[in-house]
Amino acid sequence: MTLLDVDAVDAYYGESHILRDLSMTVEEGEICALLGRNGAGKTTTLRSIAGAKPPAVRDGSIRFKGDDITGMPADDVAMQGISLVPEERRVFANLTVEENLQIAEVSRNASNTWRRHLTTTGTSMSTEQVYEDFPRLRERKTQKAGTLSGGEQQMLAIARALKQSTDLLLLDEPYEGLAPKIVEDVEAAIERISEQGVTILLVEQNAAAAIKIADRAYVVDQGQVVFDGTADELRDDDETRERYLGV
Amino acid sequence: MSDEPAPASESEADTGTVSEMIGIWAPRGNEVRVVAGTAVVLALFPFAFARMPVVSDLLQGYQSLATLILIWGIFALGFDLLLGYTGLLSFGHAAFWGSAAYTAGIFSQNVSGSPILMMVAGTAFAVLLAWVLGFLSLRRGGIYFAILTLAFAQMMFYMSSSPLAFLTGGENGFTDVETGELFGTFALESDLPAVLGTLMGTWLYAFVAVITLLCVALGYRILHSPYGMVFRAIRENEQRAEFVGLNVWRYRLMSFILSGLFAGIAGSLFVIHGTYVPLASLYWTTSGEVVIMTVLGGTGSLFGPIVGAGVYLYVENIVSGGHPFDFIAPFWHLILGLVFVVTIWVFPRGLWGFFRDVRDAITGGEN
Amino acid sequence: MSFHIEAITVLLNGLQQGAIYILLAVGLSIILGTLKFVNFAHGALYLIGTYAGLLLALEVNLTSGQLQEWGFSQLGLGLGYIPALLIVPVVVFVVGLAMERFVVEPFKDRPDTDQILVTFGLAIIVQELFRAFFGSSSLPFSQPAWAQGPPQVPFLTAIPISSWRYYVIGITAVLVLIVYILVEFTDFGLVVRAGTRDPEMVELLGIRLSRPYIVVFGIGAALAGVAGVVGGPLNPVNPTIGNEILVPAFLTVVIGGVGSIAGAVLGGVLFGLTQAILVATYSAWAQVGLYAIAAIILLVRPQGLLGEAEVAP
Amino acid sequence: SGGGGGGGGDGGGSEYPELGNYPIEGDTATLGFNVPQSGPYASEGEDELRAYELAVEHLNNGGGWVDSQFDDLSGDGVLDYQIDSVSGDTATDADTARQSASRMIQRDDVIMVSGGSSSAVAIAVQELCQREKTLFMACLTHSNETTGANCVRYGFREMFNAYMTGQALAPVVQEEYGSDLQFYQLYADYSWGQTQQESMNQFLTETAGWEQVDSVATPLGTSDYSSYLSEASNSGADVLVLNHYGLDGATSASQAVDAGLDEDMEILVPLYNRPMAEAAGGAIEGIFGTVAWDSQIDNTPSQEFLQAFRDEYDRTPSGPAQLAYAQTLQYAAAVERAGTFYPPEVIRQLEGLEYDNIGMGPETMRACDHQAQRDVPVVRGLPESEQSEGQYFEIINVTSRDELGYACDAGPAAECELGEYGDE
Amino acid sequence: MALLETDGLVKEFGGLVATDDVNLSVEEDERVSIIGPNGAGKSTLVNLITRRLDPTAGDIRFKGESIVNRDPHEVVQMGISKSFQTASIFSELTVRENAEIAALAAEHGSFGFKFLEHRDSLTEVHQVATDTLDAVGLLGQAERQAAELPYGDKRRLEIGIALAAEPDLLLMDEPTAGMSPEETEATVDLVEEVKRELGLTFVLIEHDMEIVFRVSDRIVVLNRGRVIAEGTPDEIRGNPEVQEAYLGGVDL
Ligand SMILES: Nc1ncnc2c1ncn2[C@@H]1O[C@H](COP(=O)(O)OP(=O)(O)OP(=O)(O)O)[C@@H](O)[C@H]1O
Ligand SMILES: Nc1ncnc2c1ncn2[C@@H]1O[C@H](COP(=O)(O)OP(=O)(O)OP(=O)(O)O)[C@@H](O)[C@H]1O
Ligand SMILES: [Mg+2]
Ligand SMILES: [Mg+2]
Repeated sequence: MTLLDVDAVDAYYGESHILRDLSMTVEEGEICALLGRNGAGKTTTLRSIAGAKPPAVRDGSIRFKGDDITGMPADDVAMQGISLVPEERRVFANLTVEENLQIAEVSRNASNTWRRHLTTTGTSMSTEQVYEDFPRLRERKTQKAGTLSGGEQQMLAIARALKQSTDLLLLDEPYEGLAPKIVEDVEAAIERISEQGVTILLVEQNAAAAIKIADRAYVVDQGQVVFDGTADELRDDDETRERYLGV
Repeated sequence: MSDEPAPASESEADTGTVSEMIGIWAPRGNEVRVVAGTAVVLALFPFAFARMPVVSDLLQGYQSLATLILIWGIFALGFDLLLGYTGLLSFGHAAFWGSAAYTAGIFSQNVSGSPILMMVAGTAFAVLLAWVLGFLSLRRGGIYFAILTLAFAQMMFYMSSSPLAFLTGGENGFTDVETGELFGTFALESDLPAVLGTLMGTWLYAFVAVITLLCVALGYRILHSPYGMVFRAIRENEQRAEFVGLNVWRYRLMSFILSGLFAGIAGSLFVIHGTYVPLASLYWTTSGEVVIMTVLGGTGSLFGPIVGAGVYLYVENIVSGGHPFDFIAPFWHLILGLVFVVTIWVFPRGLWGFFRDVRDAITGGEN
Repeated sequence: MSFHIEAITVLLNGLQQGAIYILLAVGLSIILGTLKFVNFAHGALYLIGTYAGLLLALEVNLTSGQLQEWGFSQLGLGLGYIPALLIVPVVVFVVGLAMERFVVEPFKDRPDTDQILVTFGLAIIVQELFRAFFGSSSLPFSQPAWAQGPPQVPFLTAIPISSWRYYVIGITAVLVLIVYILVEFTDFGLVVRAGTRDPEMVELLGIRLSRPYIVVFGIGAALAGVAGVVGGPLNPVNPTIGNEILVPAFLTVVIGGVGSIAGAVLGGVLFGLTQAILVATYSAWAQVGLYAIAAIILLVRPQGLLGEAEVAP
Repeated sequence: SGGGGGGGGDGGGSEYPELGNYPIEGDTATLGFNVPQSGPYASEGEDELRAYELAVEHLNNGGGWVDSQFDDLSGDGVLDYQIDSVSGDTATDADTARQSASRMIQRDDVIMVSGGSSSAVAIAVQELCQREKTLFMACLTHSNETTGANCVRYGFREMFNAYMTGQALAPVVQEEYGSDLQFYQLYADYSWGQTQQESMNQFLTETAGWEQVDSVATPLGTSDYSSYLSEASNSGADVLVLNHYGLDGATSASQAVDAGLDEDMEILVPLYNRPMAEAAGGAIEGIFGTVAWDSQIDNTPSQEFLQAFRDEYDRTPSGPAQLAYAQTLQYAAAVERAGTFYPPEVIRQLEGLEYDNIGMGPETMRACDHQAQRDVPVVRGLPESEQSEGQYFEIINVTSRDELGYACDAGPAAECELGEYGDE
Repeated sequence: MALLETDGLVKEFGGLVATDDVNLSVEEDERVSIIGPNGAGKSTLVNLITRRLDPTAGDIRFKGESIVNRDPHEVVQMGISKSFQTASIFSELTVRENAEIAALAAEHGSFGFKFLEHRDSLTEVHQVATDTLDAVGLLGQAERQAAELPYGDKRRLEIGIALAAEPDLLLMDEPTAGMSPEETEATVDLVEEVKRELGLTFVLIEHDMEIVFRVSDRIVVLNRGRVIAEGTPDEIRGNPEVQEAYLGGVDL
């Protein structure tokens, strides 16, 4: 079943036209990769889906579980079951690891949900589960997130997203700046999450790493989809890889 | 160029020949037009405001208010150099206005009543003070700067209210001002000869108008010197300005001192005009007034603040005085507050900006 | 009189004066820290608190102003002080909510000079409205009879400080503690602290940040309101009190460090004590000394006593 | 119709040269009333304005003292001129007051300015009036300097000063509280407070035989006096003198009472005014002080004024209202006697004037410093329950002018130099 | 003599050592690239050199002179210019004014009492500004407000400002980040051209390996604040430690 349907979206930063008529879909349960070079528009796509502004979506529609979420504020989108792990991780440096995790839970408090139309059905992990999946975080529970290493911060950012009621996890370059060994840990974590039934849209510049775990892939260039197919097809399509991914 | 030590290029200007000096002073661009236009307006203003049949009846103006408007106009013009161009909001400019006023007053009592010397004394003190206070408060921008300047000015207020009362007259204000004659010959209160008298009224007005004209010319020059550009650059992107090799801190200090200079000129004129220094001239409400005037008229423009000063003083002195505004007179403060807020909200560029927008709309943006 | 009584008197006076500053500064500071909004109209909230308190607690004779001209020579509910203390924070909280919605929201993304200017204008408007309605003369707002004179407790009777001032210190301590706990140990505080650093990320987690923000503003406003009720009977009550108290309150925030509750408390205590000590020693220099100390602190530690240094981006 | 003035109807428009706003154009003479209409003393200013308007009304149409006390006045204008008035707002701020006065003088061509409610304002405005050669009839101003160091030829003061307050209060409080007491003073740290404090010290020491423990300055406009009051309380003195004017006085007195100081100490507030009493409420109960005038003063002029004011406004006039009314009529009468509005002549009429028609007994407007030599009412604050609109004090004593004052070369007058008439 | 030298440079943030004993030297006329994973300390190094950050220990010498006690603007005056990671321009000024500001600082020092001199009389400043705008291809848009420029042109202007300061050493922190491939291409060409014409030395920080390997004479690899390798592009390509730490097995 189609979980996310991005249909002919045009997005702008101010007057610069970034996404041009971009369409893509994500099926329930899969790991879908969104690839492209530096500045191709991958982050912009994720931000448009998550409702973060800027960019401004001026045309086209984004549907999630059949509901139109185009132009919906970011906090509402998140409550529909879409979690974004943004570039550069964005953990709250002044809060402890524990508090960083707890804040994701706060979104379910009555003070936050009161008089909002919400339809989350997604799974959300308990803190205990999260610590089991990321034992390093348990060790660092009372440490301020700002003092964590890059890999630990990435773990924390993913863990935090999982503690939301997530149906669709948007990951923006989760391997960026991570040592290869830690990249493997994160990879394993993503696969584990996927097995638990969370749909994943993974953005990467590093095509090789993404293809390794993805079921399907899109390649964007200058805000347009230039390839659409399974991971295997992309692996075999040397021309696309060379032209748009520089590999 | 850049491998030469910086001071070398600075000293070039200092050792410039006479012809270079003249070159510097030669008017350029629109300068002549702006100054001449200002001169005409200044010459006609008191007549239209206080004496011209019909018009003055409508306006209900009077001579000394015309003078006062110019004086505050100079103050606001200088304030705008700081707020409108460098982007620094000071809540302590009363310190310069007030201290210049006290200095000029005390100077007149003890040294000389010559209006020009009084002005020099008052302005010199204000500039010195601006240098010291600027040095101390310019470490941070935004709210910190606003609060620091406010704190220093309040400190000066309390200084002159009690510990220095023997000098300043404390709450009574400084009443011993002894203004002499202009150039030793012309009594400031007496009327100008012939048609000039009809147009401009007193020597005092003429004196203030000439100073105002000089201030406008100076302001125009500053804005069209490298400073104007640098100030705007600093306001917009301080860090970048630093990284093209500009000494941001010194430029800021300079804009602070320059605006202190204008405040000092205005404060001195205020004493010459009023022969009295109220203690409130150092109080933070005086700083607040110049903020309101500047913003009302329009920040980031040369004439906006002067217009703002005019509007403010008009409301304060004429609307508040009843007839023909009896209806709203008691609420003039409230009205000013409302106008002020509406201006910030709807016309962030002030009345002057609004006029220009209207003009542009009519002329289709030409000119 | 013995030196220690005098010392304790000075200390208590300092604390009490500091308490009013603290109530205002804590509100200003959390608003500045979280919403990044510079509220020069905070004094207006204090003003509203004072008048609301006065009119709830007592019945006053109006001697000037429009209301009196319209025939309200006596105004007020006369409910007494305790009800006023309970109702005023609620009233001012609501005023704060409205202000957040209609003033702060539209100016959130404008430069802080614009925020200062618009709230400065607003402060004038509020002051002038009060002037128009209630007149500019001071209204009598006496301390409640049960809080006049020194408390009838052994030892304290010897100290010439009215009980009301002890209550002020007590109320302030309790309220600041509550706010501190709220911010440091609750989910609400968690969101607020996170939002201080990265508001967009908080929203990406599904949290409607405008809700905690408006509450923060409301709490700040309510604290100012409380300061108004408890401070009202200690000072003359007229329309200018709001703007007059704004200056020291802001100084307190800035010397304490923006965004820091502990800083605001420290700043307020320091301010109050400095004032009390200077009055007891070199009284003519008390005001000058106050501002001088503020200036010195800011020159030595521009981020304030407990403020965090600005991190270069 | 300028002909009216030129026709000699004014008793000599052509006799005198132009000076200030003389000669008057047209057939209406305008008076400028410069009172606080906003700011802390607005209520007092409003009351003054009522009295001024009442005076103008009586000058033009008769009534009040015009009919009964001032023989020089006709009740049909002054010297064939109808009297008109403009008012201005001083906001109790010297600078605002000067701007307002200068507008009246320049634009509205007023021939006389009256007003006040604070010494700083009065001094600032009378200095301007001297320069503009326009008469200034001071209303409420109590500083020694108004007719001392800052006196001017064009200014006249009916109100007494701090010095006389000290003289009037000392014997009364000595009688009430006894001798051999120690007193502690707080005073507003500006010229009025300082001179008031000096005068109190002088007379409480000399006349009452008390001893000053300490005298402490408080900044003007202090809103919390608790620290100062604690110091005073801890000093062990028997009497606390609060030399604070108006609101500052209300504040310090209330706070003193709130802190329980009145239980161990007697409190004095040398100068009362109405806004202060209103703001202080019950705190002034039993506190001695002086006032300009009070409606309870039992003599014919006082009661006539009270009646006229009540008839017109249905309220009790304050002390400053009496001053305002008296000063306006005093000026008009002087014009009538001079036969011209020409200021130097009017001034000469007022200088040395002996009168007994404004409800304060026989008085002299002294020529050497333009200070009225008059009686001073000493009052005591009423408990809140007995206070009513316009009534806040009980009169204890009206100290005779014979026991007050100082010679022309003594006290504040020693520093007075009046300046020019303008026709020298 | 090396144009720029760092000597045992250390920068700590709290417990974190962002720059760890870095000894770098850049010869005149050399093109050096600094690469390394995110958080390796590249930007920190640049910030230390431009004096935006104070080093915890060590020395930085430019033209043989220590600059650790200088203010940022003095360092620029000495000839070190920097282009920013994001387009850092004066958006309310015109394009020409943007360039003029930089030229003014270069021609007239960091500060001058020239507030009575009309801008029109500063001919040499105009000339430098015009030349620079020409060089970065923005002369045609000189009178436009900088805010109106398309993003790519803003980045060009950003580089233009850095060039108008007439530097001897240009530090570029990710100059092509967020550019489209064509823009990247154009920027690289621009840099190369400027390099050829003005003969300036530059230090480039870049994640885009294609560019790095194309334009560098020498590459320095940072990881966790330390220099882990240094050499010609070819040497770096074959260095296994670099492969492991950064290139992550991507076949180049
Ligand atoms: N805030 C912004 N304002 C203007 N333009 C922007 C902004 N953010 C990004 N852009 C531009 O939008 C385009 C797409 O950027 P985006 O961040 O989506 O790329 P990306 O594919 O995520 O690249 P990367 O792999 O570098 O993260 C780029 O040309 C970039 O310069
Ligand atoms: N002001 C600061 N305070 C604390 N830590 C900082 C500060 N600036 C940088 N750091 C830390 O120093 C390390 C190096 O950062 P730096 O920005 O130099 O990396 P970089 O190599 O430029 O990375 P990127 O490629 O992502 O730009 C990082 O761990 C960063 O978090
Ligand atoms: Mg991206
Ligand atoms: Mg970097």
